[in-house]
Amino acid sequence: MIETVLDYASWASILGGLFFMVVGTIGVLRLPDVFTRLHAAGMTDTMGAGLLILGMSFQTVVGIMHGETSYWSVLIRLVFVYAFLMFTSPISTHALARAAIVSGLEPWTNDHEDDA
Amino acid sequence: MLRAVGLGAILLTFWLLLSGHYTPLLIGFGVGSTALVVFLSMRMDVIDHEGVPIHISTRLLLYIPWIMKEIVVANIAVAKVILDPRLPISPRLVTFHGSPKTDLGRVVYANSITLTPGTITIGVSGQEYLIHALSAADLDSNEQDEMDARCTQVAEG
Amino acid sequence: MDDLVVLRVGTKILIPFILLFALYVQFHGDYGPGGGFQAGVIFAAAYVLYALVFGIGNALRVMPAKVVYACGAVGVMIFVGTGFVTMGLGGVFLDYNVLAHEPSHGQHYGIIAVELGVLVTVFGVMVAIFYAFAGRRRLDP
Amino acid sequence: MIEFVDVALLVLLAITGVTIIRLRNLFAAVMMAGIYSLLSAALFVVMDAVDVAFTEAAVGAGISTVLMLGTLALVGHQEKKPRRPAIVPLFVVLVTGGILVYGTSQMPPFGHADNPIHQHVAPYYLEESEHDIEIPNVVTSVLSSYRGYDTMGETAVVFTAMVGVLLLLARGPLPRRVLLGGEWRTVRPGTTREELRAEAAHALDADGSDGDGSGGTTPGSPGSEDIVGEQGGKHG
Repeated sequence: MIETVLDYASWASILGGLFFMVVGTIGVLRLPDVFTRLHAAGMTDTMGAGLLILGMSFQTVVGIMHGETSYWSVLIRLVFVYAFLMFTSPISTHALARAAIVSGLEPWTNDHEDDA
Repeated sequence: MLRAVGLGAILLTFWLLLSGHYTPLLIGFGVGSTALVVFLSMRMDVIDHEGVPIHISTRLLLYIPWIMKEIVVANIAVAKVILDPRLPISPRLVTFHGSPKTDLGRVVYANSITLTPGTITIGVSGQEYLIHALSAADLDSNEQDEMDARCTQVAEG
Repeated sequence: MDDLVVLRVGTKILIPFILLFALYVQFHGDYGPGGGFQAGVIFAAAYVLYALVFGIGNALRVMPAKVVYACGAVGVMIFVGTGFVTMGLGGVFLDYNVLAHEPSHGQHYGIIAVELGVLVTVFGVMVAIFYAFAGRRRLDP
Repeated sequence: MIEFVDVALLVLLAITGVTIIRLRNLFAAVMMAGIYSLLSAALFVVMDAVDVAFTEAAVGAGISTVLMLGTLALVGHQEKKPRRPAIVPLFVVLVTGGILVYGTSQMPPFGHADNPIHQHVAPYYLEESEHDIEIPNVVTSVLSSYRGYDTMGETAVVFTAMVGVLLLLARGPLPRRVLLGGEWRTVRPGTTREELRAEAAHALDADGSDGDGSGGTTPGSPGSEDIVGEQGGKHG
């Protein structure tokens, strides 16, 4: 019973992660300049990869319930990967944005008449 | 010195969690590797209150659930903006004043801002943060104040 | 404009873990993917990251160029030396069976020794090439 | 399904390769080369060659990008336009490629169990390494033990690469020119930033007048020699 629930949750999570990956990619293509694109790219890092890893963790939990003790190490590694991602993603985004602004790139702006 | 021992303990735990093979030979290699890495880190001078922030670790762990919630909320907001056919963005550069005073607190705050999509920290200079925001809605001052307060609390107790 | 605090603190926290991960890859090459080449490159990458963020001057202070050049040579010597040790123990060149009473244990020790040689060489060579290119112009942040 | 993934990755590899050829900006070309390595690594993973994929990801996408950027810092980052179209090289490349493609028609089918490569020593390695060497990863036992001479040769090749680079480039780090206290001066190699800072602060204290002049590195000034600029800005 609980395994079925976990399995469904895992697939829902993986599909959600894929959704955010695709939306992030669309954002990279649609948005006008490097700074705004970094917002979209950050989305694939935080939410897309995060949900994918969550889904995979559910799968390993299902495996552990079936008695596959070797899945523990997979679960630990997934947690490490996520922690690494959460730690490095903002730093690399910051470094990229900083490099862009230091090299003299002007952020794109629109005439914001809709909201001030 | 205490921090070096702390770093060694953390690294050895990291090794044992990754390894999964608990033979005397491999545990011995783990101990040796940890010693080598701690030695190199001391030579590189990366062991200090910034490099090994064990004093804030519990508060940082307590901070994680809140920042996760913020990440989810911000992601959904940005996804809506991207999928909107009109693409309602109004990017702008703004300067914030943040209250964390220590370097560690400034890093936690800057990274929290970058982690929530919609805002990116471009530069940190003293207590001034140069932020690039995707639209005005991402600059909700209540939320930023709360994040500011929480980050200060994480880093400075 | 800014004082690079994010990069500095982030790198400080990250470097010990990357170094340890490289050694993990080195010593678990028997059980999963990994080995001397990969570990040497990851170790060198951590070191290059340090040099990029803290400046080549600091990197040279941690590990002078001569030490790095020596690493490149010492690794090959470890590898070849293992071969000579096996010859001294009555086997042929790089025949690890003679390294212990049980042939399979001897194989295990021999593999660990030569992989260590590969690690040291690859690390030394990568950092030496980095020094050679980056040391000629200032790379300080 | 696996074939579909293979083909998709190969198409992406081909696109990346053509893009690298057409790019004149070498920085962009280096980035594309990193992408190329990452795609190759993905392809190796699909083919179950995780050790090779690991190496490719670490070397190709990781450190060689840094080394190439280090090279570009020395040689500049814009490729010169060729003076005339390279007809003869194109012809040679097309003929060679055509011959290679023709050669593949004689090759045994991909991944088939009866292929010659699976008939020679591979079965012995796969069956006996567990008994001979008793470590689970056959790749390591083949690389380090069965084919130990080859790996020794590879290590020697890596060492030779270092010797070559050092013969060409290393006269030791050259003295550097930095902007210190508002004037350019030469510093010995190996000077740390802290030492430079201390010296700069000293120089500024000596004549505190130009703290404003050299301070204030603005976002729009690329390559501004920052060390003293920052320090001066904070000072004044």
